[in-house]
Amino acid sequence: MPRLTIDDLQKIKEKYKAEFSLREGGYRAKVTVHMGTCGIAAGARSVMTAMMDEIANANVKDVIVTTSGCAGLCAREPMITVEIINQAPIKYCDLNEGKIKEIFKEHVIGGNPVEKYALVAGCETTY
Amino acid sequence: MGSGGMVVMDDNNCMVSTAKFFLEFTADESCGKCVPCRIGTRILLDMLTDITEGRGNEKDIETLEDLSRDIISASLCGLGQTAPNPVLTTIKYFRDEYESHIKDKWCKAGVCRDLCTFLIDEQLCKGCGACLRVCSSKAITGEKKKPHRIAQDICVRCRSCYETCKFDSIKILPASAMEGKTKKLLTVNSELSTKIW
Amino acid sequence: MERFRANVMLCAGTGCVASGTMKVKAALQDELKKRGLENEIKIVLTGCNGYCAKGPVMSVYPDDIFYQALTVEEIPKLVEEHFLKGRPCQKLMFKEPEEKSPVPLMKDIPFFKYQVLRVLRNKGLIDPEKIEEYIARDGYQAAAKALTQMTSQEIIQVMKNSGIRGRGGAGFPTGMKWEFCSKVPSDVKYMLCNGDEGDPGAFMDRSVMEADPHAVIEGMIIGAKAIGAHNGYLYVRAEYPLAVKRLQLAIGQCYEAGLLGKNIFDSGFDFDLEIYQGAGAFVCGEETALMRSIEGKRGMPRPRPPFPAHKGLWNKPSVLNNVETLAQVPLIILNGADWYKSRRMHH
Amino acid sequence: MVELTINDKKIQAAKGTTILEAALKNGIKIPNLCYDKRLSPYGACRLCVVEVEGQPRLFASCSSPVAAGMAVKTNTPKLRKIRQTIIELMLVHHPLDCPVCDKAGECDLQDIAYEYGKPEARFIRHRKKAPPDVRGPLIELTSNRCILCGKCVRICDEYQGRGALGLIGRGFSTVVQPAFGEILECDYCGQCVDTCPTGALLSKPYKFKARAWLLEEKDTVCPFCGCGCTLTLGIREGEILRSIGKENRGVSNGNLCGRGRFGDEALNYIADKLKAVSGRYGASAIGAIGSHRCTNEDNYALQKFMRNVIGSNNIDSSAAFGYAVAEKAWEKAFGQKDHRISLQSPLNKDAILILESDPSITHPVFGLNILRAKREGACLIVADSRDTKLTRHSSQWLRIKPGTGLALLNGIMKVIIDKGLFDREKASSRNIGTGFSSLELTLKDYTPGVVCRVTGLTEEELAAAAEKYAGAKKRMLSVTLSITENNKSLDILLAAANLVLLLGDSADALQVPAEYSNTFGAYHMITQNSDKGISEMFYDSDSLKALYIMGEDPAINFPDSSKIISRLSSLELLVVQDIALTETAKSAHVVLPASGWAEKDGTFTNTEGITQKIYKAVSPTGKSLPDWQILRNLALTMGKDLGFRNLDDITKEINSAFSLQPSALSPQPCFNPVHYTTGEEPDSEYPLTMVIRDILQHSGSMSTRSKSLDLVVSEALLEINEEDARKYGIPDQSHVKVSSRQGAVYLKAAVSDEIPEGAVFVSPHFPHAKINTLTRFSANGGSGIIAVKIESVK
Repeated sequence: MPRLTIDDLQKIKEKYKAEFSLREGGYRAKVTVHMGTCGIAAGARSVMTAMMDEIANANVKDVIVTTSGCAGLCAREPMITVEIINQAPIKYCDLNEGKIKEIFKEHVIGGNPVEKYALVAGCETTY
Repeated sequence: MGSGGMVVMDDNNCMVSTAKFFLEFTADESCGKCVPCRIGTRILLDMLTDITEGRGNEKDIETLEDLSRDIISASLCGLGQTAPNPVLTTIKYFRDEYESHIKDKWCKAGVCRDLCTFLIDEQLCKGCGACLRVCSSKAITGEKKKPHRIAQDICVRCRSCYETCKFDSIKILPASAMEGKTKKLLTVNSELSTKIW
Repeated sequence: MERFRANVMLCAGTGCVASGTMKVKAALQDELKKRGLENEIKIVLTGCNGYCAKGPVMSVYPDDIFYQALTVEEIPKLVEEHFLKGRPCQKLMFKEPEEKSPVPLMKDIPFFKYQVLRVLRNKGLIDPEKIEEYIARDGYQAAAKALTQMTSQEIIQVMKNSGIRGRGGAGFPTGMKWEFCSKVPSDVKYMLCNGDEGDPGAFMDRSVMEADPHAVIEGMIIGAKAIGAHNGYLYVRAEYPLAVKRLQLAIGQCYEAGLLGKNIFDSGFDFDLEIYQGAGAFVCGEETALMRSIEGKRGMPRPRPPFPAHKGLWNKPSVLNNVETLAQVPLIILNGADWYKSRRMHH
Repeated sequence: MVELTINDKKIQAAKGTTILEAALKNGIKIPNLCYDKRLSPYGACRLCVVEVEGQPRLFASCSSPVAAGMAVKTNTPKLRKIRQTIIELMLVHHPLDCPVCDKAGECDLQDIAYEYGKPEARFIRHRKKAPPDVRGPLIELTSNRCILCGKCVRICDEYQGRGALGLIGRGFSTVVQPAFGEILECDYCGQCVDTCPTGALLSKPYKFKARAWLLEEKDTVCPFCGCGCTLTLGIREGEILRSIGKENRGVSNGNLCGRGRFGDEALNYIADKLKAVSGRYGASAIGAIGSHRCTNEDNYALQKFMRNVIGSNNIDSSAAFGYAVAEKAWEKAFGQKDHRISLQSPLNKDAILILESDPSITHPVFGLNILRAKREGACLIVADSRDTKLTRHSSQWLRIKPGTGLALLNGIMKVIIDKGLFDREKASSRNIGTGFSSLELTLKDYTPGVVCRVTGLTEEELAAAAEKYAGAKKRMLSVTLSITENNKSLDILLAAANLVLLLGDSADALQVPAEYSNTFGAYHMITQNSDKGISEMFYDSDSLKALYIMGEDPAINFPDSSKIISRLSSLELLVVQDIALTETAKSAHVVLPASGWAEKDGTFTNTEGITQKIYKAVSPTGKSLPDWQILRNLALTMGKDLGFRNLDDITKEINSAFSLQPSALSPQPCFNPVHYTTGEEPDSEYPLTMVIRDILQHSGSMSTRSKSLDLVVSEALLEINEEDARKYGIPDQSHVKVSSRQGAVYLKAAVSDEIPEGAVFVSPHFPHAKINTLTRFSANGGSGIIAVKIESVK
């Protein structure tokens, strides 16, 4: 490691922001991928990977991805829940990678729920 | 202790033994430079040991307090100046425990092995066998659903049965309660039990 | 940069390590790899969480699920259920005695719930062996501020105003202690840290040194600047090998990053720091005995005066602060005296 | 200064002093056991705690500085109670073995316990039972009695800088022990013993000797070095049982070294032995040797010690081999005492005759004047077997065979008489004692032919020398004589005196310089009027049983080493008082270290009889003391006082006792005819003649201890003629074994053309060469020419 300047301290802090928003809970949005047996069978895994890729490509640091069990609507899997802090959570269903891109762009980043894919708003939060 | 830490204890702890524990530590850790700390803590420890082993006498509490105060005033550093605190505070708040150790030779918490006897109250014992299973020295005998008994000459007074019993049927009595009877398998009847309680 | 969706903060304090943290970690790594999750789930070893009785413990972020009493056998199931299926494993969660339902979140467990972490602000949140993680949590900001924007007098004034008192037990006002020493003219002074925690059953200093070594070092840098010392010793008992190791690593990282040594933050201020391991005498936690011990002599207290602020280590003006006291210093410098005062415990 | 009150008494104290110091200074007693004013505050015994008004805590007065306005109370009921408890605690484990403890009666712990202790003990515990550590030779450690005040450890480390003691262990099991628990490896200064407040550290020699209260205490000055520490001797029934340092007494203020503390052993031993020898054999069995290296005062003190304390008149110095011989000749020939030369005497002389000597080496400044006289026109005749600086500058070099100077002198006188080169009438008038006729008769046989055969000269050379010398107006004849040279003796001085008288010269025409800077003084202080001299003490009989040697090394410097060493080792007491451990000191029963000449004041008297003061130039090394002080203290130990307390006292006494002016004897010159006798003749077994001569760079065995002089000449050399070297197969710088009938030594050969054939020269100065192994003693001075053989050592 080279000698640090005061600016370097800020840069390091910035660089680790994503990691720490995970741990400290300082994130703005949380995407929960429902990974019950049904979800996995329906392709939840690739949906989650797509969401992770979107986040990484956009270099967004205040969005976290988490998983949960079956959301209780196996027929409509893969499903995700997007929670923007201080807004009602939105559940999306029948997802694929393309829809994820759109949801990420419009909802996660833009803050406007993508109504055409949405199942319901204001459902219970996950752990 | 020096750092102002806190230790939480309940009535399963004998306060004389607790004071003794801290004095063991300070007597061992005294650097040996100044007289009150080097010799005084050692004397305190010896006296506490005597009390927990049944050799206490009536003047001891007064002597402990007096010596403790002198050690605190005269010691060179914080070690000696605080080492007697456990003695003083346990005497202050749990004087009765000291008194029962000294006068009745009875450690009510059952910690001081020379000052207690564990007996099973036949009326409370359900014969569940829990105590029998935890007894490492196999001192407890008894048939299922019938009151169990503790063989006093085998019992090492480890307290395991006491902690295990869910029916409070195991009582801690002074060692003298069993004087002359230790060779026999004994139970205690509730009459005796209540009398002493 | 890799993105992980979850961080597993596995406790690597002395207690948990003794209970098997390292075996659990290996099992976790194996299992995550087996499930193809190794690039999604990150394992971080942390300092002590203060819950050694039920170790090894770990918490999973972002969910904040707290697991306790982990065993190698439980790991495959845990990985499958939690990390793959998103179903936290109830069996390994904390249960109140006499209660049946588990408490999944760390923040809901009564033991943790009411804790306001200041000294241990980074406990369980950072990897104590990585300086970057400390920096990411505002580490060395206070040192930067103290070294480049504040005079010694200003630092001391903040300390005095904050009302902080020594956390080693005697409770002497730290600001005053620094002020006494700063006023003694001398080319050589020493900034010392007392990590000789010897009380039976006391591990608060150990948990700071293990969980957040940089906080102590940063406190020492600030203190050194305040009193005008350019040399420091961290006196740590040899019975704390993990604390010694992490402090040693941290000091090495600081030297590499220029946070110790010459001309820190180009402020012109030099400070060298090394660890001195105590041989385990309780009395060496006493200020004057500790200094004699560093001098290589028999660790025995000596009468005061002279006070260490005038004649301490090698008869030079010295300040000795407790680990916990020093770990608070960066907070006070960053947040100000009033902030500290408003949150101060009543002594 | 700050003002405070102690027990309501107003007190001024310097800033920075401790409460205890301030109190003690003002006569207020505060009990303490770990305080020692020489050491930094320790604060361990806690007995000195005091109350300070307005302060809740007690202050350890030994470590708390005074402050203005402080109100201190030192003896409140609270404090008495605390002190009582502390003493009670100390006594829990301290064995109450006062009845068998040497400390009892002067034990600080005992005293304080008496004052503060209480009759009943609340705590009865096991006492410590460690056996005493008696392994060290002088100090015994009984840790059972130790109260761990740490004074011994600190005085050793902080004050003596030795650090031989340490505290080992922690808490209750702490003990004082020698480092690493091994045998006490220390300076044996005994400071720890004196500072110990209990009987934990005790002096082993004093153990069980006397109860403290039975001792009579007398202060004296320690004899062992220039510090002059105040010893407090503990005396019982006239016997010194111990010596200790007491605080606030004398210059040393309680500090002593091992010499002072345990050294009374040495003086006691000497005193006892001297008394025993004197009792059994009489005082005449005790002898003493003084030294030209010591001052007049030292030598005076020695003779006074011998004569007044021992009652023996057996005292001598190495002057016996040189200056004493000159003195004897002087008295015999001229009826005068106190022969002295004048360094200026060669100047303004017309003829100077030097016999087998090289004053330019032995007395360089005198030699320079001889050379100057030669330059200014004097005829310098040098008779010497060896090529020297003087022979090279001489007008005539008479290269005689070694040791034949006497024959030469007789030959010269014969020529003078035969040729009538003298005033017969005047010579004949000197008829007191042996007359001129007797001289004439003796010289009858010394015809030029005989003399030239003996000396190896030609008759012309002999005649020319005689004529030149006798023909001069002002003449001077000089011979040097010393313990170290073996080719001259009393006879040659008498012959020289005969020549002086024959030619009608006054006594000062004969110049025989004393050997060393204070040979003259030493002779006058010591040798005069003694009963047994060196010859009786060493060579003639076995009557001597005890010998006190001051500043001399007979085993090296006196002839016939093997005899000397056997005499020394047969003595019942040999005391050597010297500045270094000499060969002689190696056989001594007691060696007392004395200061060297630059380390003390005093006077030296030179060969001219001029007394000069010498001044202390450097501090004495280590534990040494001027010789006179050692003697004075020894006398005190033996219960006698030499009557002087300082150097001035002695100087005054010397001045009144001795007149260093020429004696009042009326001059009665007379001839003392002497025959030439051969020394040991070379024969087939010992074919070479060995001559011992001084060399310039050294002066006796002491100068060989000079590192710088040793850089110039560092080894005893055997100088040998080139021809002889070839003949005996001795390469230059090779090692040779030199044997005489007395013994053999090994030397390094130096092939030289300065040396005549048939002779070898050695210098006597190197102790390790042990030249005197080869020599014999001759009562006439010198050891005589000896025959030696040399062998090459491969």
